[in-house]
Amino acid sequence: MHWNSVGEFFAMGGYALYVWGSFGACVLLMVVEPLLAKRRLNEVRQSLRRERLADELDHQSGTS
Amino acid sequence: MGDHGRFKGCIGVSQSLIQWFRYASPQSFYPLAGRMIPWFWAAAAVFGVAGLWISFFVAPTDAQQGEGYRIIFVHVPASWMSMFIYLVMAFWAALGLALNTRVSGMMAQALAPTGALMAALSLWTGAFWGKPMWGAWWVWDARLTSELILFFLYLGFMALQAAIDDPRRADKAGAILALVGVVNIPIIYFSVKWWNTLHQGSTINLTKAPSMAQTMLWGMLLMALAFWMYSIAVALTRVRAIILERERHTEWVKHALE
Amino acid sequence: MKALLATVRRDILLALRRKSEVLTAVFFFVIVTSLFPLGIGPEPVLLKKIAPGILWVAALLSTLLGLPRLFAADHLDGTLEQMALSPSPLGLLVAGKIVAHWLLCGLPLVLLAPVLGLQFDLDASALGILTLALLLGTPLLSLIGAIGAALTLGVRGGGVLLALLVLPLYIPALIFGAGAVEAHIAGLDVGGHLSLLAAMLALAAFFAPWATTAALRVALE
Amino acid sequence: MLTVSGLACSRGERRLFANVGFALGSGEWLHVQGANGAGKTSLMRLLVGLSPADAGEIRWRGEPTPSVDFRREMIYLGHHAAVKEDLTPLENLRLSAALDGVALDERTALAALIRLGLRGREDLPVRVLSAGQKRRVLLARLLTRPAILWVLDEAFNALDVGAVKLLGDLIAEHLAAGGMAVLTSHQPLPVPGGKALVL
Repeated sequence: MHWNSVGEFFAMGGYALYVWGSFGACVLLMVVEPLLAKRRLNEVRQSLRRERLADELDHQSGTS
Repeated sequence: MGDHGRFKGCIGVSQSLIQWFRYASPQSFYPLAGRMIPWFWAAAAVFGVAGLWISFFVAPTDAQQGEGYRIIFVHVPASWMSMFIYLVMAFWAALGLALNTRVSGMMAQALAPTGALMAALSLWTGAFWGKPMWGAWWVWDARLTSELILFFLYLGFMALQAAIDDPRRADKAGAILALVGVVNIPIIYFSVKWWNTLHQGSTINLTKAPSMAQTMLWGMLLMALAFWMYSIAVALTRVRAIILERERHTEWVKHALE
Repeated sequence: MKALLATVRRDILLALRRKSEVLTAVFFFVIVTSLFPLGIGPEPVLLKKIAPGILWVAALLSTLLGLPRLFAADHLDGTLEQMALSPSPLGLLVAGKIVAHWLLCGLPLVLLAPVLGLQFDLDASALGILTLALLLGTPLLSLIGAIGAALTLGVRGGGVLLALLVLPLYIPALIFGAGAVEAHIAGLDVGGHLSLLAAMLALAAFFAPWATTAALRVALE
Repeated sequence: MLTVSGLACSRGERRLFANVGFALGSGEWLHVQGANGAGKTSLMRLLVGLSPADAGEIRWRGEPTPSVDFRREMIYLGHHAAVKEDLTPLENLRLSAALDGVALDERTALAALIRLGLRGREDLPVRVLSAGQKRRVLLARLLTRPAILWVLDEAFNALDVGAVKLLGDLIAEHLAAGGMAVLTSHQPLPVPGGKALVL
């Protein structure tokens, strides 16, 4: 372990902007992308459920 | 006799593989992908934590570049993945074109945004590395330039797929484009490299500059594995969404929702 | 082979009935290259240095202008369907169309380039290399462009999309084409550049009609 | 000669038709009927090989299509005019023959145009002709391109009474000479006999 303090770790030997800018961008995008993919999946599921519900309602009103 | 038998065995295996791809229907792939995703996330997390530990706490400070070189632990994996994903995408595309399987086209479509993301990350981290090392955010370095072109190729692929309404036509057109891209990428890469040396470009290189210590290599490998597992997990999530979107009128989708 | 020649003749005949379309691309080439000295200033040393790049980029963009029409007109009036069903192999007819595109949109640029190069103070031997590089490079542009034109056939926003798809693939041609002239001006040997251009042309001549045909069949489905 | 079995087709997620089958021999013709959107044009496109079928097979002389023989012996005229507006009717005929690799002499081409009632318009650009006359230029290809199987999609549209009668006669002559035809149309066709296929 070659960091003497937390402050030194975050300072990255004067390269803080560049190192954290790179790692930060990676973390940010790699969090956002799965969330977007997940949302897309949930949206389809949601609309499929709605469709199924509509089908059921349609069916009920038709038979009653 | 033995050779003959082995040859026959080979044919048998490849034929059953073809059969498997042909019948790898969206219907059976959808739950399979759902079961695999958590495992890939777990693997990505494990490799990621280990990789980050090495990149920040184990790998020593570089003699020439100080702490700034630590950017390679994300830059190199992102660049590798951006190229690798294009190859995988082209592979699925070609498979879809040759065997007319539905899942392969969907896989290619699901991989493209992740590949583009990796290319974008590679460019971004390259710029953040270049600024302190070269004194400029952008240098027409051979690697960065070819990465930029790769990024354009991804954008073109996604734009073409988005512009075509019929999904089957979109798959086929995308497949042809991906194959043309795969043939061209090496040509583009070598031409850019040659152009770069001709114009006396920068001689410092991100991946070669630090005297590559063993630990650095390990850090890069672990991070690359983490990026790889991440890409698979995201692509599988996206392919599930695509499967449901495209197959929404089929009977099995109605029962697939728990 | 007869079918290929027939297609070339047909496309040229059609273009001659509508001269404006060919002339637009050529005029574009002339005006774009002439705009640069106006924008940059008339300093001969600088102009000489940027001339190969400018002439090549202008050539790239002018060939791009004619590409959306390469298959679109035939697609709209149904003649492309007839070609796909013709007893002659579609690949040959497509090759004929690509040759015609080069004769109409590429060759005029090759012939004009030496004249336009004079604006940039290039000497006779540099003009010769420029012409030779364009002669090898412009067919390559037509071949690669045809793939893009076929892929974007009948697609929303096809023109812009075509540029997005095709321009990255044009980069090697640009690098070696413009590089040949630059190398010559710098007193280096240009054999390598030109033979690489020729190799890429050979590769494209082999693969591009095939890929274009596949893309056209997909578009016709 | 032409046998079709188990043909299925879907557009997007919608199934247009399934299990379509028929056989045509020398001198026979098939009338494909169906409401708008039933898939008549889709069937024609499958039949000639422009789009792939979901299932089923099409054989010509016992061989799966699209074979070289099939391409040579089949002519398909669809909704599109498939003529070049900037060229004259005569040039149009000549060029399509050249692309198809078929020899065409001046006499045959002129005779075809005259038979289609385009006398005096051989040298005008197609652009100045009326919609019906453009159709006639297209139909002239039936006479200049020797084919056994005629696949005509809505060929009677945009034709006046005279032209409808003329096309009926052409088809009847073609059948009498041992040819075959597949036609789509909403209306009854002025061609005697014929099998019917309702989608």
